[in-house]
Amino acid sequence: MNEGISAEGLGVEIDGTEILHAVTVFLPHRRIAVIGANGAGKSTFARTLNGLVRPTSGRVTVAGLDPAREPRRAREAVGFLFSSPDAQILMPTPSEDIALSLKAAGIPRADRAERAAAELARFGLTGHADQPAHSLSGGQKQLLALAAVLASAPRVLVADEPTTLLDLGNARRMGDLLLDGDEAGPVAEQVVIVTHDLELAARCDVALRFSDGRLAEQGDPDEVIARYRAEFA
Amino acid sequence: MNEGISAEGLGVEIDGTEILHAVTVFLPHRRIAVIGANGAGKSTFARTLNGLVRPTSGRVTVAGLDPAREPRRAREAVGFLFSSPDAQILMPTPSEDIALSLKAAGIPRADRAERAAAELARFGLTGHADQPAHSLSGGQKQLLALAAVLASAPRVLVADEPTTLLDLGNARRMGDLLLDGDEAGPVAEQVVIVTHDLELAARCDVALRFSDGRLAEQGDPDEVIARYRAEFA
Amino acid sequence: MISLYRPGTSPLHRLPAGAKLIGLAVLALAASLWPHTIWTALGTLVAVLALFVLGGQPPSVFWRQLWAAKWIIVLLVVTQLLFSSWQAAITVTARVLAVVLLAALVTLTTRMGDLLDALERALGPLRALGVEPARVAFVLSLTIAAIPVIAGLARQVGDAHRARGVRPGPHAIVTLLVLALRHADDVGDAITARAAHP
Amino acid sequence: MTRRPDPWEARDTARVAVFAAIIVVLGLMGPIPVPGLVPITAQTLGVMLAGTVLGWKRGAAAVVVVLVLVAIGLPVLSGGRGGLGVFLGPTVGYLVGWVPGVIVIGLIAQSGALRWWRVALGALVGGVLVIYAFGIPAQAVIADLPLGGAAIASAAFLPGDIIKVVLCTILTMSLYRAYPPAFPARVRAARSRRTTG
Ligand SMILES: Nc1ncnc2c1ncn2[C@@H]1O[C@H](COP(=O)(O)OP(=O)(O)OP(=O)(O)O)[C@@H](O)[C@H]1O
Ligand SMILES: Nc1ncnc2c1ncn2[C@@H]1O[C@H](COP(=O)(O)OP(=O)(O)OP(=O)(O)O)[C@@H](O)[C@H]1O
Ligand SMILES: O=C(O)CCCC[C@@H]1SC[C@@H]2NC(=O)N[C@@H]21
Ligand SMILES: [Mg+2]
Ligand SMILES: [Mg+2]
Repeated sequence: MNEGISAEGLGVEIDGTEILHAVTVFLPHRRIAVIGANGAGKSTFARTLNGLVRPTSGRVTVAGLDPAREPRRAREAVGFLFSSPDAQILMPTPSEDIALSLKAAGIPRADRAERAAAELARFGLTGHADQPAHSLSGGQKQLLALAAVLASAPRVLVADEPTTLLDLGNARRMGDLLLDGDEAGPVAEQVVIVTHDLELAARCDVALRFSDGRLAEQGDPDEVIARYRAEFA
Repeated sequence: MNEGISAEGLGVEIDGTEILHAVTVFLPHRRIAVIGANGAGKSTFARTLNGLVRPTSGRVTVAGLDPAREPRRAREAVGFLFSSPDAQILMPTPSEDIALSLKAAGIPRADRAERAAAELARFGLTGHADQPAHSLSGGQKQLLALAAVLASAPRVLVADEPTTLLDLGNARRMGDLLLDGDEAGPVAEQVVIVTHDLELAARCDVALRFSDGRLAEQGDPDEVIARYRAEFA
Repeated sequence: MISLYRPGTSPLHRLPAGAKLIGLAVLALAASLWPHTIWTALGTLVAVLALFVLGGQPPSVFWRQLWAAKWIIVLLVVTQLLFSSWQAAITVTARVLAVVLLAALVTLTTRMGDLLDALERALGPLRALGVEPARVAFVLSLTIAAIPVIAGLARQVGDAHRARGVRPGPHAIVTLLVLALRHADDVGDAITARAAHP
Repeated sequence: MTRRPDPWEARDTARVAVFAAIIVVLGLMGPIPVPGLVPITAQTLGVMLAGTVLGWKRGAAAVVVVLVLVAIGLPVLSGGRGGLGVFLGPTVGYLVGWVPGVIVIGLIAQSGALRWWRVALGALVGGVLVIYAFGIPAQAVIADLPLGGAAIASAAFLPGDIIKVVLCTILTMSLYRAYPPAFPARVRAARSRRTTG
């Protein structure tokens, strides 16, 4: 079963400024969009979900875990896709990069090569397994980053602006993967997508809108987005 | 008068691969959108306009100048805005950064401080003139980058994905500035915008679509965009 | 970043990395401590040339290695001529070159991974001092992956300068450092998020 | 705010790797051929910056990483050189001296609030004196020179290295103004205490 994501009076203060303030929300939905202005606190909220940022007040639970208390287990359960693929590709070649995730997930060394090959095949990267990762195209890099995150089979996937700099085709492909999965099924039980791409956000089951460190609104994506757009019309 | 941008059989080859192939186009329009898939050659085309990339065949002229022959003069006439604002901030504080552009434009030292202050005021950055430039928010950094480019009053402005990572409000503001200018008038005689943001592209006077290093299509933005979208529907 | 290793199947390629490293240490020490004359020094150089042949390296590779050592040659010859004699210049230069080229030959015939493994084994005793071999291997891979990214950032900074009509002087390094350190923080977060820190 | 004393986290590993990459990339900019035949590179400037920005521990780690990459055969030294040969040539002492050098730079430059004179002193003592203290004797032994002769030979590096000390000082202080988070919290705290209090 899906325990959902829940936050209770979640607050984050860094160097004396309050970045996130009293966020309370329960999200059993499968696909969650997070939208809002620059600096509204979207990324900070996303980062509390896998313990990259620790709440300074309140608490958050994801997949039945408290990331602040059990960061290691939370990171196994919650995969995180960053917007810049360059920073996420940690190893010189795609196959080594996937192998790194498998190692972190405790897969024995003997099985890693085969699993890595399968993972790369799933994202159409087989032909690029051993070429220098930096020579991949932007779209391929973003797919590799996703493959590396999914290699450890997280239950929840958090993606922070996953379609930035991607063209229509690549953005569509990334969006389809995140929201609908592929032949192998959905990518995770729950997917949280932080994005400025409102077309992508509209395809989720629920949308949260942050503003000035607060959760300003949540609900049906179309309505939340319409009101957000209206503010800037 | 506006001499327009023109390319004749423009080709670029790097390390033996052809990145841009026989682009011929004449653009007297004030606002020009460049769209197309990742790796299609959009940025490469944009970079030939101010001589950052030299054509290996054919030629291009901008504002009556050939950037390959007169790169210095072309760079004075053609401002370039990159997508990553961090890479464009060349000095520790906003006011020093603007002053650097003024210096490059040959403004005497005595006048620079005043001009820099005026330029910052134009973009609402007065309060941040002397704080560490990299502590500005994403939207403010992008505005600073634009202010630094405009400080030398270029005749043509080329912007490569200027609204990436910006929220709706900031993207709108940046788009309005680039396309319509502000009280001080339009930002330049001609504006070239390379973008994946098709709403932004739709607001231009003409759209070019690149594909595989070739100019695949040019014409009315709505039509060019509609056909581009149709391909991925 | 492409290693200087040149793939092949020569006897030297097949020798285990550890053996080559020990051999290099012994031969280098012997060649350095031997009281050379012009002729023994040149002879040592010729012997190393013979080893290049044994290692399946064409003459062009030998010349390229010599060319790479041009500063060393200049340095040695000039200083010896200044402080000693022309005979000493030849002897010392030949002796040092022989050792340098011998070491280069090990690099040319040994895979990076094998050298790394040998290094990891050598590092074993340092574990007591808190040096984790797995951590060392991780940071090395991380660096190899980061080099092209940082080179790309340097290109971006150079372009941004040129586009604004400013010559990218030493000051451009500040912008490069800012970009690189931000990148490092993102990499750090990605390591944490992927639970990849050994 | 209280901080645990210097925990080594993923971010530190990442900074070490990225700074090692910076040192490599500065070397790729190629040697600047100077009259007098000495290739002067920006690489030693990278070593100095590693000390002033990262501090002695992370700075030393970054330099060691570069040396290990050299040893396993990557062309990461200026002019695309690398491999074990470098460690048996007459400049090996300088190269090995980078490690104690960067440690001394870091210890001096970050011994208190960040000040230009601390940075300059650190770069001069660690980046020049210490590196030469290792480089000159090694050169004397390997190139069979009297110590004085090796010292005179190394003087060819001196003008370049003095310029690098000056640059390192300017760049470090500029970096602090542009991006304070580049420096460890301890250094920033010391600086803001001194400047505001
Ligand atoms: N480590 C930090 N130290 C200090 N301030 C921070 C830190 N991280 C975030 N902030 C600040 O907190 C605020 C919220 O940041 P956050 O990254 O969560 O915004 P966001 O909604 O993701 O914005 P964007 O759309 O630009 O990505 C911003 O004002 C930011 O400057
Ligand atoms: N300096 C270079 N060396 C080698 N290849 C290059 C270089 N610059 C660009 N390319 C290649 O040329 C092609 C076109 O690149 P370009 O950056 O112009 O594409 P783009 O249309 O701007 O793509 P995107 O939408 O991803 O920004 C790509 O395949 C790219 O890898
Ligand atoms: O072989 C190399 O590339 C590194 C050798 C060390 C160079 C030394 S470090 C001090 C001195 N200053 C320089 O610019 N080069 C030498
Ligand atoms: Mg964000
Ligand atoms: Mg582009």
